[in-house]
Amino acid sequence: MDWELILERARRAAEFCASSGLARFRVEEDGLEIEVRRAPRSERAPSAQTGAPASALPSTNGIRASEARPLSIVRAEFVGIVRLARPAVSEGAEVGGDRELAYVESLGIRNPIRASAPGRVVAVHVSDGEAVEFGQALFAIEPQ
Amino acid sequence: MDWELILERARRAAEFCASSGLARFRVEEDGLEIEVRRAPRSERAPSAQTGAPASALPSTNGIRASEARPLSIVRAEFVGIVRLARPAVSEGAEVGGDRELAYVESLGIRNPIRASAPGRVVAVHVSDGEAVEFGQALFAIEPQ
Amino acid sequence: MLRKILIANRGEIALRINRAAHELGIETVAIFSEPDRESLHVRFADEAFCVGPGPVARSYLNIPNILSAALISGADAVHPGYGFLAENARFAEICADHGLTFIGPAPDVIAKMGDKATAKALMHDARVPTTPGTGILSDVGAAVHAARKLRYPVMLKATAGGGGKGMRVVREPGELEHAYATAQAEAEANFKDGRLYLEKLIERPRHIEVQVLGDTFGNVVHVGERDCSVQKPSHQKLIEEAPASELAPATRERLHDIALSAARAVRYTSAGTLEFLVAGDDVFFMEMNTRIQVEHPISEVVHDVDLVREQIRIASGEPLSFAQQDLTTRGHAIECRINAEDPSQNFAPAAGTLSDVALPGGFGVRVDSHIYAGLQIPPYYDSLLAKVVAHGATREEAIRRMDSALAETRIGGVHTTADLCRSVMRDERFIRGGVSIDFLEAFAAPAISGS
Amino acid sequence: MLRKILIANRGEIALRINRAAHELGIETVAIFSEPDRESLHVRFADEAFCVGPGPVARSYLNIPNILSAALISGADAVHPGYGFLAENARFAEICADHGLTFIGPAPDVIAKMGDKATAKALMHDARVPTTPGTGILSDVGAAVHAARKLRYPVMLKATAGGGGKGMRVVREPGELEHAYATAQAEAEANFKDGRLYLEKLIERPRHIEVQVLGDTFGNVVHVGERDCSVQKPSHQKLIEEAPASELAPATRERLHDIALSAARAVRYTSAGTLEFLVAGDDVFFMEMNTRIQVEHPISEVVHDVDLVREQIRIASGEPLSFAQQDLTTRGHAIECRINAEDPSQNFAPAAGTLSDVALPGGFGVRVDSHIYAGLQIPPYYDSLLAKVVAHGATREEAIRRMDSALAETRIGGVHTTADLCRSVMRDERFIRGGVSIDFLEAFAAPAISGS
Repeated sequence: MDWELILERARRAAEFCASSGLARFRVEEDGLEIEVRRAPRSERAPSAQTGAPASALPSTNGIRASEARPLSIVRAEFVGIVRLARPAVSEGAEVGGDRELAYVESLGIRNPIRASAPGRVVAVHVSDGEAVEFGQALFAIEPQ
Repeated sequence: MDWELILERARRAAEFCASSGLARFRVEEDGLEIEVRRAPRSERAPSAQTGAPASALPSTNGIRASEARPLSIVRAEFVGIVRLARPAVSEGAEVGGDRELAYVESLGIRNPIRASAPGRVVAVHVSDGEAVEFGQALFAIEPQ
Repeated sequence: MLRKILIANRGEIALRINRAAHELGIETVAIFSEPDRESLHVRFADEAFCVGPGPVARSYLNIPNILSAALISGADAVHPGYGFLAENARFAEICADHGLTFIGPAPDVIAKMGDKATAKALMHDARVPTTPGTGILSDVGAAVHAARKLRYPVMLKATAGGGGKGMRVVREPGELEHAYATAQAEAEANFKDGRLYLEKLIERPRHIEVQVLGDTFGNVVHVGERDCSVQKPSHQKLIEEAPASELAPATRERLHDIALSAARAVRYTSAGTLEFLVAGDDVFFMEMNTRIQVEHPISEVVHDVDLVREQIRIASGEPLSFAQQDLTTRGHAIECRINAEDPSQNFAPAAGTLSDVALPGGFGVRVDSHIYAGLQIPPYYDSLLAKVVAHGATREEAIRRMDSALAETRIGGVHTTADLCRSVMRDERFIRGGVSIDFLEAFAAPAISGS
Repeated sequence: MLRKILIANRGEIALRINRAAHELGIETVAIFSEPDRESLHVRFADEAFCVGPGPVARSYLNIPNILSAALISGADAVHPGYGFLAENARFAEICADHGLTFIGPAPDVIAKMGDKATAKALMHDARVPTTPGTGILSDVGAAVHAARKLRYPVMLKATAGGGGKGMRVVREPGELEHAYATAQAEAEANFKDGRLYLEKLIERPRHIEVQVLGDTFGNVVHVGERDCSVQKPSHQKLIEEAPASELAPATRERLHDIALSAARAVRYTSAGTLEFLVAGDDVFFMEMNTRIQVEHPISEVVHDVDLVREQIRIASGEPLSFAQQDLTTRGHAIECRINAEDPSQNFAPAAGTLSDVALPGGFGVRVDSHIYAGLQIPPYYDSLLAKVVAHGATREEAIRRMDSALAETRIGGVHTTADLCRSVMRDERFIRGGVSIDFLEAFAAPAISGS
């Protein structure tokens, strides 16, 4: 890749790093790896401390994720077949903390899967009748 | 890649690092990896402490190392037994560019070892009668 | 023939079973714990299920999740490997209850042989010579009484024991009470069964074991003996060889005959091993292991028999693929166990990340291993990294080949037993042959004690 | 017996020789080029000398530095391995002049057999059947004349050739002139010898070769044949097996007999290979390789003979350690060459750094390799990363075992031939057996052409 382009990207990475208050930012893409790490405050050059306006932020998933509340992931504890509750909870649904979202059928036993906390279901990672393993992510919930 | 080009890139990386207030900057591309890391303030050259323009910052260890004159290493081209010249050149000796420092005896042939440039012998890495391999460092010379 | 086997194990033995199954055209299902997600046994199986977190009780011993994985994947059989559930009669039963073929002997045979005192009594009835000793001891008082009759030194053993745990040598009456208490506590902690029995201690014996195979048609063969006398102070095997060296032909034949009659007495099916203590020409039955053993490869290479394949064939209802008279002994084989352990710290297990892995190869060298550079060795499981087997036309050749192979065994990031094994290959007593089970302790005393 | 051997090679064959020497109690001296400093052959030898930079002419072909390393280290012999100086008669002579034993046949035998046209004439005189053809051609005109007499299709060959270089198939008179020019240029570039000769093209032949061993007492044995018909379009071998499948017993016997009489005719010492084209029951001598070959392990495992050890013994003046009648054929073995090459780019060599190395192991699997995770593959040398050998009681078993072994062969960082080899193991024509040398071209045409 053109070295000019690399430095331009690095400049934007550095700006982003400064404006978002990050200590370190690394991007790896198609064999190109760029990593920037901010110096401790005392060592910073004046130009960097002024930062860039927030509106100049390149909007990546990573940033949005970090702005949002951490998701609560509901996982399978048993190896078995997942059976979604009926009516099935769908993405966007608000659920209570004890709501049974599904159950995992394992050796003929129904092991209920409940929301860990009240919140909004942002992802359903499994479909009805699917085999699941231990630790498999079933639902993602944004806590209220 | 051309070493000049590498150093040019490193210089620009160092400038960029200083002007953006970064502590560390690394680029890896197609097998070439460049990393610059700013020295802590206390270790910086005086010019940096006085707040000289960022572009003038000799801000990496690599650049500081280049302030010292590079040593010229005299290596063996032949596998054989090294025989030091008599009288033997010792550390500290000033030698001319064509001075025979030793020879490597290989299959009965004497292959002379000469100083690559006039200068001061700062290290003798072999002793008389020692077996040497291809590329083995024999003498280190600080060019005049 | 079976169609799909769930491999209820990890590490090198899981790979071993995976290979044997694939070579027979049988599909495989791996199970794994969370820290084993990147393991080769997961990558090389046709399917894989995470069954729990690192600790064995929640993953490799998690019977509901393992069975569920077998049923969901449509497996028709389970191979337990060694360790974990391999000698769990209840698990074998549950498999059968769920229509799954357990690749091993019948549950009642596992149960009988798994209880050492019961096994000994059974073997005694079958006229198999056993170490003079007692049945299960009611209490320490019974132990004192029995020890006096057997004469010191004696050995306390846990009836549920294995791997040297719950075992204590008692040389004098004064030591017995303390030994009883600690052995019982150890057995309780390790096997949830604190019952002990007592045996006369055989001094400086050799550990020689006989490999047997039985099929469901009543055919029973032996696949020669293995000498496993080079053991760590904990009585865990470190170096094994086949055949045993310095053994009188009559004694060898007697061992084989005893093993065959013992296996026939319990109508044994699958692969199993009868372990004996041998002192001179005296032979004492110790225990039967109702599973494939770590050291099975040395028997395979000298007899040119794939023991794991035979296990699978037998479980499929096929007859043994050979008869006793088809077997020949071809040279000599030695196995060294390369463990992530520090011999200078009493073989303390070493966890860590492997760097710089180079395993040996070439003529007459077999390696069974699951390791690669970058592998993290989790702290939960046994420390076996690789089994290096050297095969030669003679014992001397096998020793020299092993020496060369160990020189090529480079594993960075953890301490290993490779260098210790190499020292053994260069030891005059070992080279002479026929060492007893105290060999390594005496040999490596300075190293083992850490001084 | 020799005391110290300088190994004038690198990669897996250097390790192979190192092992054989160490097992005989012989010390070793490695040589290496600058980029090979971290190689295993350097680490595992007793001593090592850097002899030059990466390019072969300045390191592995640097005769003065190699000889000097041998003399300085006090070596009494040089093992050339294969490639590099292995068939350089002048080097063998120089070794002798310096009092070093060259582990290989006599220089004059190397010289005679190294010149293909001379070898063919010699073999013709020894009543060994050879392909109809010419002596050295004076010019393209002579080629035109000879081709007309032989009848098209014909094959142009470099007399100094090897590895498929300087070879051209000519199917019509119109193609001859161009083929002559390019073959000559290629031969000139690769061997500094542009001389060509012409042969009748044998259509769809198999490549079958016979391993021979001769000692200095005049004993000559054959160690069976190898079928090397699975070749890349460049006629470089990719997959070999022993014994050859689908071969009439009389033809097999004839090949062995011819090989023995050929070896006797030149009073051959050390290990050597006679290569034949076989079409039906017709057998044509192609050339003799006066060195150990890449594919020697398959002969070793089916005959239980250490060929490199025999080479060393013979060079030490010892007699062969076995007679013809001692040899038995035990099952079937297949070798796959895992090269750092991209089969979809016409097997273009791939340089790079290896990541994620896992090589197969277990029962019946032999691996000869020098690789490890992190190894940089320099662009200067051949692309062989590992030789995987699967041995089974039958050819079917060996194929299934190889399939399983290749599934376990994980090499990251470069393209390899592993997947292509695995496809071959699953190909019906290959499984049926007896494929000809055009098999792979037809088989992998889509892959090879890159489409």
